[in-house]
Amino acid sequence: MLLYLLVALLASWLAPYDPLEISGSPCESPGPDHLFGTNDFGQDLFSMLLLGSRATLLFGFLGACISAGLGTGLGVFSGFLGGRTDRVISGTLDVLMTIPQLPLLLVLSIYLRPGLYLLCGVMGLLGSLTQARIIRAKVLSLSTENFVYAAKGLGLSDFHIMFRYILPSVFPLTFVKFLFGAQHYMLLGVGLSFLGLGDPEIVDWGQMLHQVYSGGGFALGLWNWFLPPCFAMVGLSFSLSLLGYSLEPWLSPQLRHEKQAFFECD
Amino acid sequence: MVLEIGNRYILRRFFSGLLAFLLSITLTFFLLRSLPGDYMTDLLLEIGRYAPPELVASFKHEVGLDLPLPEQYLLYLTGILKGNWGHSFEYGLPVFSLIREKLYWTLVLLLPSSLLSAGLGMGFGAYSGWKNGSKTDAFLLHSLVFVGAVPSYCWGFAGLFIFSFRLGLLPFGGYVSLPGTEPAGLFRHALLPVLTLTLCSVPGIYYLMRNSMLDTLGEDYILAARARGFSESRILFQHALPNSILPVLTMTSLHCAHMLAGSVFIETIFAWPGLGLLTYSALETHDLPLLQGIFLVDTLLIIIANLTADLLYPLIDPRIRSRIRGE
Amino acid sequence: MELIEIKSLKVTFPTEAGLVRSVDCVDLQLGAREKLGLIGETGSGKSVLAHATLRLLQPDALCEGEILYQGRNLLDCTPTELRRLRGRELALIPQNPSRALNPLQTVGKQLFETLRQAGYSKKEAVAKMPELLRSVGAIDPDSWAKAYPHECSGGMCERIVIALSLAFSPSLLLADEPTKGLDSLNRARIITLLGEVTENRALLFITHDLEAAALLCTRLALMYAGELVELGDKAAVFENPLHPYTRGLLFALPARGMQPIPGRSPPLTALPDGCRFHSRCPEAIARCRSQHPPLFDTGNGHFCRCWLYV
Amino acid sequence: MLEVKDLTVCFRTGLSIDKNRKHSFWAVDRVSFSMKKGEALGLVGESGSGKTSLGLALLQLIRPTSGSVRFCGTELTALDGRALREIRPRIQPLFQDPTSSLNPCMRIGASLEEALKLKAPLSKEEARTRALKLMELVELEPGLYSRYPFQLSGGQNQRSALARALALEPDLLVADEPTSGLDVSVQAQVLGLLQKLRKKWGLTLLFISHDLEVVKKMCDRVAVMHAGKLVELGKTEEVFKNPKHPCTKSLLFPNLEVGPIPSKRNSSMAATVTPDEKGFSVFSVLSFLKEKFKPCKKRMPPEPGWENENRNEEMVEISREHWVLIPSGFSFSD
Repeated sequence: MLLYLLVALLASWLAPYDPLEISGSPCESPGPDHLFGTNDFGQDLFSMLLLGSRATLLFGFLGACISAGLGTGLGVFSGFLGGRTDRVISGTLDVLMTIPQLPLLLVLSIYLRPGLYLLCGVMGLLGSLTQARIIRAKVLSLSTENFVYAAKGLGLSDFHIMFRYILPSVFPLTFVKFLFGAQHYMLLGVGLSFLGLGDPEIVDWGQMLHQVYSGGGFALGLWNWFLPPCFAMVGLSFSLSLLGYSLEPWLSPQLRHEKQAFFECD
Repeated sequence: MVLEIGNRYILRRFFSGLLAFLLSITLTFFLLRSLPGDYMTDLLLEIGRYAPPELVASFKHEVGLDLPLPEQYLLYLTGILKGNWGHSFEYGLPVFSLIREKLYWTLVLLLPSSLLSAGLGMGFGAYSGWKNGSKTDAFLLHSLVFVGAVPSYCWGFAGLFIFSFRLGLLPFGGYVSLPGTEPAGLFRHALLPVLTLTLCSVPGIYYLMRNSMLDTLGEDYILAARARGFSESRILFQHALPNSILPVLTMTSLHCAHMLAGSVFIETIFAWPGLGLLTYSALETHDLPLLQGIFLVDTLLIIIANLTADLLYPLIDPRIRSRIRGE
Repeated sequence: MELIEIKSLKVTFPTEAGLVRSVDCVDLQLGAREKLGLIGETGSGKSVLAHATLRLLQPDALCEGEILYQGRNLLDCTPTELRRLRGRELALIPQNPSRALNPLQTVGKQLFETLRQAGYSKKEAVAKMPELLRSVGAIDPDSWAKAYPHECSGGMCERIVIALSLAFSPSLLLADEPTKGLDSLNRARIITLLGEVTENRALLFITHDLEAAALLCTRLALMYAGELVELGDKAAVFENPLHPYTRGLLFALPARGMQPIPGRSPPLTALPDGCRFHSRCPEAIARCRSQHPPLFDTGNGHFCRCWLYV
Repeated sequence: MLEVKDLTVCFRTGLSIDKNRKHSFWAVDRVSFSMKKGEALGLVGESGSGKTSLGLALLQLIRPTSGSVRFCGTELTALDGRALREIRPRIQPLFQDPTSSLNPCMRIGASLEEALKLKAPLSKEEARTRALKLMELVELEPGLYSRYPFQLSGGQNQRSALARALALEPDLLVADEPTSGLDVSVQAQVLGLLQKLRKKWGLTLLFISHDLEVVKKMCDRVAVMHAGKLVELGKTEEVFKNPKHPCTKSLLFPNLEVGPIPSKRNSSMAATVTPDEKGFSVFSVLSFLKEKFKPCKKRMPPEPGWENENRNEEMVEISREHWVLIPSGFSFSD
């Protein structure tokens, strides 16, 4: 994971060529000049790969940030305040959730193109619906816990309770969802630009795949063209999901406290 | 049984589904009309360049563009309910019939792969949870986490590369529906896309099922059943399995519905003549009416999947049933 | 011959914080039709003892010693043999009755399954069900059989769980805190019921409810920090408690003055040297701090683990 | 100091749109009582009799459906938002499950300091010393200051919860079965502490429990609840020595056999309250009372609007400060 971030940050120094510049002859095989060869325009694939990581990572984390942040906020508000606020918010969520995300994105992308980042925002917004639902369910079960009652009994303000009591308790959940969200959005972002919806000015892995597909690299079996972005993506997504899964036990306090509980009761 | 869950509950579910559908329709309507670069204006401008203004006006009148917005909306709404979903730019055909034809081919892919992935995911998940801590469990968990981390299009590429390109066992795709096509050909063409779709949705279901199984096994009634001397297989099938499937059910139906979205990538890669490929070509040609039609169909399918899960749930879980009755 | 004989049983769990010694060298005998009350605080290892007897502990638990049931060591039994013993001979009434029932099946279905498991034919099982439910105090067995567990109150679940454990007519009943969380009315009902159903069988009654144990049992065993500290006839223990812990527990009862025992029990990972109770004991002597006392026989089958009775 | 009048808490079971009474469940039904300063009132009843709901309604943690709660002259049910928040520190709850009543993400010390800062703005140092002082007061070792609630035992947590409540120097403490989850010896510790503090601080205590022995030990007066209603109220010794209402009797002498007649009113709640467990229902009580008490000559007309016959009941003072619920139209006869 760290490796990916590092690569993304240092991409401009590491890349031997400008990815948009034509630096060699078309469809060169891998060699010392061009580590992974070149594409049908003669652009250096290695540089494209390195620089592409930037857009992909940014896309994923931006989307996840929006969805986790907004979703948690909405979920906490809706779950904690209850009553009419909750009914309105959760009712709206229920209805909005049935709208399929990808087709909507596709429709919107025609309008918003080539604003991939705008799309990413929309995606985050849509993702926050699911997030809000999950958080809300958690907050609802938390709100009936004694400690929230006790906090109300102390005379603490609602906002104080939300920040000091509810938020820390849902934070692990939010964080793990954030990681999975990042993974999901990266794949989705790459997928979208694979479908040719990307910004032609920005290089990302999906675009590379798109070029492979439309440029005939696939039919020619030029593995050096499409395998690197595939592997890069798989590696990134795998590391993110491993991180997420390994943090998942951290989610349930029972698991965290199980060992402790042994001493308390038999 | 259905009567037992109460008509009110069913009605309410239907109502919320309908609401979502109406919302999608409204959304597409406003996208169509109000955003800059909207296609009607473009179209009219284009016509206006060649056609006399009277013709433009009559066209406007025909399509209903000279009416006030609410009436336009109403017209659009009734049009959609009547099956008049507009005409595709690219194909020049009514969107509705175009989609109907392609939907069939998409379902040919979707149905087997949803059944397969639900079955495999639940089966592996249940087994993995039941044998928690064993080597099989660890192997399944790690391999499926990996499988889940690889995006569908990568699997598509890999499948094509290995089986079609290198081994030459299976066709590259591009199934053409000819009358009298023999089932073997259909099978050969559909095999890879179905497998790829399945591969992508198994890990999600598997993981949910495994967690749910682990939770269930920690419950007291499993311990109590053991204390009563029930055999392990009986505990698994009578107690552990039904209880652990419950929370997975809703997610599975949603998962299957969302496979529809995933099929865009798969069908594109395998050149399968279904909705996904249609979407791709619509995207390339910016065929908006078609895209909106596809969007509506997708919404409808997801709503149906949701509804199925909602109606299935109370049939299985008595707790939900009595809560509904309480309402 | 004794029905069940536990010989120097040790149960340990490896955890990150160290080895948890839940049950440490416990010796117990229980004759047929004898009713023994096992009393101890939370964390004293009484439930672990019960689960160990049925071999229902998690796989990572280590059991040493012997549990002889009619001369047969349960710790050596194969899973199949154990399954045949569980329910049929040794029945457990688990803690938290409402969670010990499968939420997706009606009470009747679960009873039916259990009766079938006990060897009844389908017809017999159907016929036996109302009888069994009536025996645990159901006035309208049909409506009980149709109910789902979530529709039953705590007391009702407790009765159903008792009915389930009686389906096999076992010779030993292990009741794990059956009166926990019940109000006085239900508590009285359950105690009466347990008394009725164990008339012809042995009962190991695990509780921290001293009064309930006094009502039901003939002998009492007290556990503290994983080991037995006092064992004797009910009358002897109640009227002449030997161990300072037993005395403390009795005086902590609201009806007997509600005098607290200072301090808290030691963690099971780091048990102190000497007597495990010495830091809370008002009568501790120097020896208590350094030497671990054995279980002394003070006569008349009254045992006590305390240096005061050497 | 505390005056409760006709307090009713009504839960709507499910989210039904029509407010039909059939869908409602009276957890607390027209309960009236009052408490003097420094007094300890025990509230007893079976599980499901509405004790906890009453406690929560007093604290305004669930808003009562109707009735009034006057605390030191202030009508609590009329308060809202800020005003309610300002009066809340004066009434503090103590819950049944102590571990869950403390914020799991906050150390014990931080929880105490938070409460202290609510009373008056304090510097960090000051808050710490005050918190440690509080911990000393409830006999907690200072080493627990930086521990999390899940690292503590039930008894220690209950004492921390008590310390937090005391940090606000409340006038009234509502303790809802504070020891029912604890072992006998720990219960004795916590209750002994509570008694000591009550004497020292002159706390008023509403003690909710189903353990009669404990109530006998802790309280000056005792109130008995059944099916949401207050059925008997009086001095502890008086009620224990001379119980009048059948519910009280059955609580005191649980062997009393009473037929399981299903309660009509609770039939919509069949899911949670079953005929058998509800034991003798309101109807059997009524028939019992009809045998015991002779009808008055002058019968009160039934209140219009209430279909349930058992609503025509009122508290009658049968001897000094000893109130029993009997059907109106009946008089006490010996």
